[in-house]
Amino acid sequence: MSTPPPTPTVMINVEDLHKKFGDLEVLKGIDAKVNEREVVCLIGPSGSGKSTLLRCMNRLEDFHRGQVTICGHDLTGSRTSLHAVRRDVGMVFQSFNVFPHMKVIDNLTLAPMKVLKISRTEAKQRAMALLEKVGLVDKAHVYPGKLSGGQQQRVAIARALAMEPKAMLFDEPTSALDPETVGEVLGVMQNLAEEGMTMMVVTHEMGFAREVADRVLFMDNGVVVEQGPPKQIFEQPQHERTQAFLSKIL
Amino acid sequence: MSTPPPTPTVMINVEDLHKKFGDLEVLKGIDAKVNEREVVCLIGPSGSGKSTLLRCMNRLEDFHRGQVTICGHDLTGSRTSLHAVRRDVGMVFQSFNVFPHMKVIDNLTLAPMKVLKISRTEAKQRAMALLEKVGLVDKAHVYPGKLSGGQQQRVAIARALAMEPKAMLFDEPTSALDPETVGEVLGVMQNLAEEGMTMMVVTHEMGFAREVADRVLFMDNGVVVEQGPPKQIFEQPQHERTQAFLSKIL
Amino acid sequence: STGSSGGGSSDPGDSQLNKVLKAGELRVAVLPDFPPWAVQKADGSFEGYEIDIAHELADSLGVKLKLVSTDGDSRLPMLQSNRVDVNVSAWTSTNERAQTAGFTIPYDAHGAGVLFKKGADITSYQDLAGKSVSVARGSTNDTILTNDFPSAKPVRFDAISDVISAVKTGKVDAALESSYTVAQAAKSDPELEAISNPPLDPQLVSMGVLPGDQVWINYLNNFIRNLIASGEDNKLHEKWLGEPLASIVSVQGNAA
Amino acid sequence: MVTPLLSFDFGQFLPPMLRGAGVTVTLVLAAGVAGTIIGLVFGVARSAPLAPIRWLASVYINFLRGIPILIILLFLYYEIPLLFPYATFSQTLTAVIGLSVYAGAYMAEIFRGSIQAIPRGQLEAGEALGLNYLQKMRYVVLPQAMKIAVPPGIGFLIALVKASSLVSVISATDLTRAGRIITSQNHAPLSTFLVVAALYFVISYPLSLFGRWYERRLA
Amino acid sequence: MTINFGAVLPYLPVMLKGLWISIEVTVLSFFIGSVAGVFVYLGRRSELAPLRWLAHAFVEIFRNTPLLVQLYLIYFGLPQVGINLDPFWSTLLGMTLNNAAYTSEIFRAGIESVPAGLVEAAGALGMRSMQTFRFVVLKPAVRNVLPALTNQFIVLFLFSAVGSVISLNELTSALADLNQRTLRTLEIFTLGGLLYYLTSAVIAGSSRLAERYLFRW
Ligand SMILES: Nc1ncnc2c1ncn2[C@@H]1O[C@H](COP(=O)(O)OP(=O)(O)OP(=O)(O)O)[C@@H](O)[C@H]1O
Ligand SMILES: Nc1ncnc2c1ncn2[C@@H]1O[C@H](COP(=O)(O)OP(=O)(O)OP(=O)(O)O)[C@@H](O)[C@H]1O
Ligand SMILES: [Mg+2]
Ligand SMILES: [Mg+2]
Repeated sequence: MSTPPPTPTVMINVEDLHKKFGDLEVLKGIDAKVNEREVVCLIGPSGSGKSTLLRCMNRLEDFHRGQVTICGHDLTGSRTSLHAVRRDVGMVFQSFNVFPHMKVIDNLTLAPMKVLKISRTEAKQRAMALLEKVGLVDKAHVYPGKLSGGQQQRVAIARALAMEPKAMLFDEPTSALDPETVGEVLGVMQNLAEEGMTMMVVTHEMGFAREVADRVLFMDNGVVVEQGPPKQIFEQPQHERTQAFLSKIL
Repeated sequence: MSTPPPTPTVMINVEDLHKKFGDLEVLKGIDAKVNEREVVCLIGPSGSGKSTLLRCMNRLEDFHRGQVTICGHDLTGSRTSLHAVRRDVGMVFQSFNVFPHMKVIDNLTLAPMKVLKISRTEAKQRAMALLEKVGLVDKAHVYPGKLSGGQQQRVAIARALAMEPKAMLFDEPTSALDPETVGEVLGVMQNLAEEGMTMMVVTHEMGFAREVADRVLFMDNGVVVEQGPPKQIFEQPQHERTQAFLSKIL
Repeated sequence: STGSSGGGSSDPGDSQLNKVLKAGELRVAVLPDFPPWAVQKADGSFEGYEIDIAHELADSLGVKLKLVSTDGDSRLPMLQSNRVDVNVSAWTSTNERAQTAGFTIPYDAHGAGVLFKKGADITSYQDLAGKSVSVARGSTNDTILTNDFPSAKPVRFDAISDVISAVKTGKVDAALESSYTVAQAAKSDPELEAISNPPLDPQLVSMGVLPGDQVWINYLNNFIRNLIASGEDNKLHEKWLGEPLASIVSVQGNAA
Repeated sequence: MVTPLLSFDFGQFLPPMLRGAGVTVTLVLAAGVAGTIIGLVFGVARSAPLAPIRWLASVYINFLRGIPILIILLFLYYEIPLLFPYATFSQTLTAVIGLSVYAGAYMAEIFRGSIQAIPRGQLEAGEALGLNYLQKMRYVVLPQAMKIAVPPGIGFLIALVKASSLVSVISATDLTRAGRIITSQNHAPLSTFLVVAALYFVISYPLSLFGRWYERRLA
Repeated sequence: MTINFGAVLPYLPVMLKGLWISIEVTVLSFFIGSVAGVFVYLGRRSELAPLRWLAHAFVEIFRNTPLLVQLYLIYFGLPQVGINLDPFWSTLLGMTLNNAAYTSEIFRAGIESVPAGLVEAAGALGMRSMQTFRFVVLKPAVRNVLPALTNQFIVLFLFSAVGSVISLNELTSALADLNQRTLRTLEIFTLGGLLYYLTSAVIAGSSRLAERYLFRW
């Protein structure tokens, strides 16, 4: 087939985003864009505002200046469509936040049943398919407390996917994991990227960023200092803050 | 000078060590030796028994078969000399375990005053010298809660050194740290190694093991599978379990 | 184990009398909330008819007086636990009680009266039948009510003030209490009325001690007889209760 | 018609009421201090390395927590003198002793909880430094546990203020009994007990406020 | 006086009858009061300031005054405003209000102990706040507060003894009556104490069992 690649649709668009906690300005005018099917990694030192930026993208955090559009929803201003936004945007946290009192399968069916109002049977089918995908079919009827960190995080990813989101946000999904289970989670994420999910990933795993990301954003002190393809950012960082950061971490 | 190197004194000697938790045999006959001024790194998958081995070495954990001698103390059998053992062997934990209700300086002077019965003035002098060494003189009168993870771990190291131990045990001292502060702690440990401290280090930091260790032990499933100089272990691992482990983690 | 100090002994050396004289102090249990017999005042001291009698008793022995507050439930335990030497606490000396406590001859007597809200159809004691009636838990009125009016429903309180409050607030149809208390309550509140019939079952009020200490009881009996014969008891009774001593009591002084 | 139920003669009855309140405050302070000491001993004993000590402490704690304070007071006041004639204490002293052993059991449970809340790593670090059991307790665990114990401890102290109202069963003249004695004279239980309730509130509320302030400061 | 438990054993049925009333009033006030406690808790978190304030005042008043005094006011005081309750209902009302104040605080602690991350995760899944509360917060919160609730239940049970003062014929009242009748204070109160203790122990034991079987995660 020889159709030319379509002009990319912008899935996430952030313009001049400002965010304060009390007097502390944490985001100082962020511009960022993620196209459909694109994987963007966000790196930067601790406290630079990476989590805050991500949380503004599905309005877990309010912001007071600037514009955010995500999956066609305009987050600026009133709170009316929050519900719809959350349905279209999946999120995975550093601390897995799986629901400890529900079996794995129930973790995956809860939101589809209660939010999307699909039937229990359908929700279960969907859940089993996803557990297959993340390699946890045999753990469907186990409580999360019995799982390793890596397994819990894969449950959390599957749970987010069960809502069939159009984009996924990841906030350091592997930094609370044992070194040995990091790989299994990154593997799941890589598959997801290959299937064409739009993803924004805060991470310290430079290997993953290098291999999977289409673009890398380096943030420091509330601003995006530099961005570009991973090869460029890791091998020829332009800005001295980027250089300093990378020299410490690699 | 041309004196020949003295025959090495064995500082830590473990022979046929067995340890059970209930019915679960966690250590299945360990033999290990650390010479004076030697740095040995212990690596291996999670649950292989690394922490347990380390904890048996200063009898934080009882064992039921085998022999352990450390700094001239025989740990086998009765508990009589425990006190003396603890004085001669310093230990640093993954979760720093600094005492949160005491200023940094008091963390460092408590045990020397109460256990070694040295005077407050002397304990303070010793503490300040150690803080100098770990680069935290200006934090002497701060509570640990105000320190970063890396700083807290340096305090924990200094606290152990304040007892002037003859050997130090480290159990994953950097794995609870932000990637950025790992370096400062490894730096302190490297200095210590260069000054000739006898050290046994459980770690996932292969860079450190490669550079600082005299010898690397690989443990799996309660036995020491393989040991040797870092170069050999990392570049030509003999055993397939070692190979599998290293391929995952590097 | 035995806790009694009397135990039937009549050796004067073992008697509470001797102990009081030796200690130079007489410990008397009194009620803090039974005016005008006895009441604790704002400053913590006591006053009332029985308090005056306690003072007379201590004077007769030539010792200091120590008053200890008690309540209806605690009169015997107070003696058993050796906290007091004698009760002067409006203690009615029924035969039933005399099987476990030692009683003197009576120094006072009063009957029970009935208190009710104006308009209630109570004109005689028999009208208590079938009604809810408040009494002080364990008091003689409690016993009267249980034994003589089996169809009445007893509602028991620890404190006499609560017995009266229960009538005022309509919790019960009537209260059975000392005729004097009942009359006072009716006087202080125009909504209330006391039965006009003569008091029911005059009850003899005695000092109470541990059973078996005959030496001590002898002394107290003697003291009471003298108190009556000298007219002092009557004088105190009129001072505090506004009426003379019942003849059933005063006759004992004549006999002496 | 003035209904006597709603009148309260402050001039006449406030002084005895305040004296009762004074007794209540004294009881709570004394039993609070003694109960904290008893609680500390038993709370530490409850987590001692020797099983018989742990067992003894838990018998004390569980038994006293299982029966009403009313029964404890009656037992101490009337029965102990029968069994041990020399232990015949006054009403106030008996009230203090009764409230203290009661408070001791509850405080012990609070201390036990706070001791358990201290991360195991703290103990191990102390152990690795060569501190013995008592030194670990004294310098590492208790200072941290005490801090955690303050909010529940304050909560219990408030409960103790209220439990102290039951000492009237052994005729100790605390605030509640003062109220009852006064109602025997003014026959006005409603107003009298409103004043009693207000005084209890005045005693106890500052404790609540302190507890809340402390909790906020900890967080 | 010789200790003789044989002499008081015949009265055991009377005590058990009293104990039954104690249990009745405790169980009722605990359950009604706990439901009320949920509403008081919701009041404390309400967006309406007056409601918040009211709920707060309610908690403080009941936390800071003794049950004994509350019962006096309910039993002898409420008739003043035309509400005349018998001893059982008065005790029930007093204990219910008391329990509501205490459990609202317990619920607060329990709900705050549920990690904020779980609430956020539910929010990120598009769940509304009532759904989040119902499906994500409630169960872990209940598990966290079960020991405190059990404790409160026992405390409530022991404090039902205070009902005797307003002539409720529960266990303590039965003990006092028997004491007057027999004057065998030691035996009566020892036996009564034992009944209280055994009941408390049964409550504590069943709670531990319930914990083990209800929350298996
Ligand atoms: N809820 C909050 N209230 C006040 N300050 C906050 C809050 N959340 C974050 N901050 C502050 O905002 C700044 C940015 O925090 P953020 O968590 O976004 O950083 P980050 O880049 O994600 O760091 P890390 O790599 O440690 O997760 C920090 O200084 C942090 O202390
Ligand atoms: N106190 C204990 N009681 C029961 N089992 C224990 C205890 N401590 C450790 N174990 C078990 O012993 C085995 C070895 O544990 P150990 O902590 O020594 O492993 P490790 O190699 O240090 O692992 P990691 O890298 O995760 O720290 C594990 O299976 C663990 O579950
Ligand atoms: Mg972050
Ligand atoms: Mg380990």
